[in-house]
Formats: sequence, structure tokens, C-alpha cells
Amino acid sequence: MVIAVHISEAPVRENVAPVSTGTEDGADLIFLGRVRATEAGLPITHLVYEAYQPMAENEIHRIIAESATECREVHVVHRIGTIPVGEIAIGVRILSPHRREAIRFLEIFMDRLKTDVPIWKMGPMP
Amino acid sequence: MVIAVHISEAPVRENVAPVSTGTEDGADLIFLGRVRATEAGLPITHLVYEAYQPMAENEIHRIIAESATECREVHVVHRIGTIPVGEIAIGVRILSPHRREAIRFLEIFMDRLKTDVPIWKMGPMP
Amino acid sequence: MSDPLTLRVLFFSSARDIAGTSEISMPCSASITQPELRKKLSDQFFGLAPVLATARFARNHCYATPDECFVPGDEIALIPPVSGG
Amino acid sequence: MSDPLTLRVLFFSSARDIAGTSEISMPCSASITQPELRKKLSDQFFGLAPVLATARFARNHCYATPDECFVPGDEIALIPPVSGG
Repeated sequence: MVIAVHISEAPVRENVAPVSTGTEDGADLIFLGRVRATEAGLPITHLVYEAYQPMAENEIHRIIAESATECREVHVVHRIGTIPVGEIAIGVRILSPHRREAIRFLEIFMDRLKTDVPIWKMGPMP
Repeated sequence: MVIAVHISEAPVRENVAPVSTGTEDGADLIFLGRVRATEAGLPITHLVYEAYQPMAENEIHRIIAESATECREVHVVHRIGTIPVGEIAIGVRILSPHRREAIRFLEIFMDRLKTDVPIWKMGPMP
Repeated sequence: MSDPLTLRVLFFSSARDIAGTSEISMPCSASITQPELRKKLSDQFFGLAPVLATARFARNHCYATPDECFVPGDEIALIPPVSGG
Repeated sequence: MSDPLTLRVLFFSSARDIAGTSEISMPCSASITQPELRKKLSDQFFGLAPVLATARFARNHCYATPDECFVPGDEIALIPPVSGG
């Protein structure tokens, strides 16, 4: 399986990553998580994310290796630092033979990300 | 809700459609269904799709209106005619406040597409 | 532009391959039930019976309910099991 | 380049805000249990106790199991509840 993980301050592209789809990849699933204009009920203009970077990359790798066994390629790009409303905080791209395993993995991955991966969303500084 | 449906012989772009993400769209989910190199156990180079176009567009609209009530925008693009292996047969893009409703709708939509929408995949002609 | 004294019947996929045509215009002066139409099509097109057994009818771009009748001017389509996506 | 007689302890998010630093180097000549380290950090940083109650420890980039001890040279991180994505 191909696994690629990037955490950086660079904006995330809408295609997450260029992929070379294999001829058995029937499913190509892309999830983009964007910063919403409301956080905890209050209007915001941006969020600030921080990461314990080497561990966050390790954990994401581990989750993929454990849970994406039926997928052929998984790319995860998480932006950190200041992210304006509407821009992409996380991008996930999954290639797999069929759609069901890609969708199932996306759900598992996002749940695990939000419990186990050392990345923090902080409100904008006042 | 914004609903856009296109069925044509034109290649489907990887971003499915340009969207103007609203500031409450936390989730932006893109599914691309590609033609695999194996169909019914045999190697192929392409598939041919046909549609009962006005009805297929109606049905897709109806499924979205019925099932995507928690989503804000849904685009569906289905290519028909000859599609080479590796290229995109269907693209679905969903914008919603949170990821769960987008993922749930994608699953429902693809299941309904494969039971109710008058589009047919035909093997390549010998 | 529908003819008030005919039913337009469209064939797709395996139905078209077996019927050898994608569309017929069937004389129809009054309402017709689905079993009646199945019988007519089965009589007219050799080999279409197995497709008729698993296909659904659509009437004017919507699936017909089981008891729905068709009337002159309708666009009817015979929809074999679909396989999009 | 780890110092063999210290434990490096990293703070993130709310833990860093309360500790007022992102990293300390703690003298450590032998192995130390997690309850012992929690006690030392709570004594050293006023207000950190509530964070320590909900945070997990990571050791060398992996979450520590509950009984795992830390030894000189380790990179320990205090991980408050995460909120990525």
C-alpha cells in the first residue's frame, strides 16, 4: 500500500495530491475539511492549528496501516498554523478497488484522527 | 439546496465541478468512480455506458432532494459513451456543514444510483 | 409532439438488443394496463419475455407504480436492471 | 543528542499555555513511573493539575501504555485532548 502523510503550513490543494490511479482503482475518494465561519457558536475569521509533528505523522501512518488494509493508496495532508475561514485544514485521498472500503476507511480515519492524532485546533487569539 | 446533474459524453474533471464553498461548509467530499481494468473477471480496455437521459437526470435529482436534506450542495456528473480504463465514469461532489451527513449521503446515493437510475454499463463490443 | 393515438415505447440496454430497435410507436386508443403491454411486447418481440420479467416500466420519465395504467400519448420505457456508476 | 541524565518533557496546546513553556528538561537519573512524573509536573507548574488529569503521555512519539515507565533520554510529551481535522 502507498501511504503519504504531510503536515505543514502550506495550503492544501483541492486534489490533495496527484495520484497515479492504478487500473484496479475503481474508487477515488477525496475529503476536504474546511474551516467554518462559526466555532463554538461564535463567528471567527480563522483558526490556528498546532501539531506535535513527528508523533502526528507517526500516528496517521499507524492508523492507515492498521485500518486501510483494503485500500491501495492513502494520502493525508494536514495544514497547521493560521487557516482562514473557507480554506482546507485537512485533505484525505483514498484509492481502492471499490467504493465501500474507501468510504468505510474515511469514517474510521476521521474518527481516529479526532481522538488520537496530536493536532490541536485553537481559537483565533483575541 | 443547490443541485446540479450532468450526463454527457464529456470527460469528468477530478474536481467534478467548481463550487463556491459557503462559509458553513465544513465538509467537501468528492467521489470519483473510475473504470477498472477487469470486468466480470475479464480484462477490458474500456466500457460503454448508455442512459435514458431525461429520466436518469430526473431520478438523480429526486434521490438528492429526498436524501441529501442535511447537505447544502450536491453535484453529480455521469459520463456516457465509451470510457477507457482508468477514466472517471461518475463524479459526485457534496458540500455540507459536517462530514457525517456528506459521507452518509454518498453511501445512500451510490446505492440508489445502482438500483434506480436508468444508466447501463455495457461490456466493450467484441 | 406526442401522437394522441399511440404509445411511444423505448427500449434500452438488453431490451434494445433483443428487440432490435430502440423505439416503437404502438397503436393505442384507450388506457392499457402493464400486464396487457407486457403481453403485447412479448408477442411482438421474440425473446423479450425474460427481459420483461425483470424490467420495470417508466411512464413519462418516472417509474410506474404496479397498478398504473398507460394512456395514448405517454412515453413508456422498458428499464432492464440498471448498472450505472 | 538526548542528555542521558534528563527527561525531555514537551507541552502542547492548553498544557503549554498553562506551563508557560513548550519544553523542559527534567533531571532524571533512573526510571520514573507516570504517577511520579504527574506529581512532579503538578508540583512544578501551578494550575497544570486539571490538564494532567485528562492528558495522556507519549514516549518517543508513541502513546505510553498505563504501566510504561520513562527512562533518562526519553522524549516525553503531555498530550491534552486532541482536536485536529
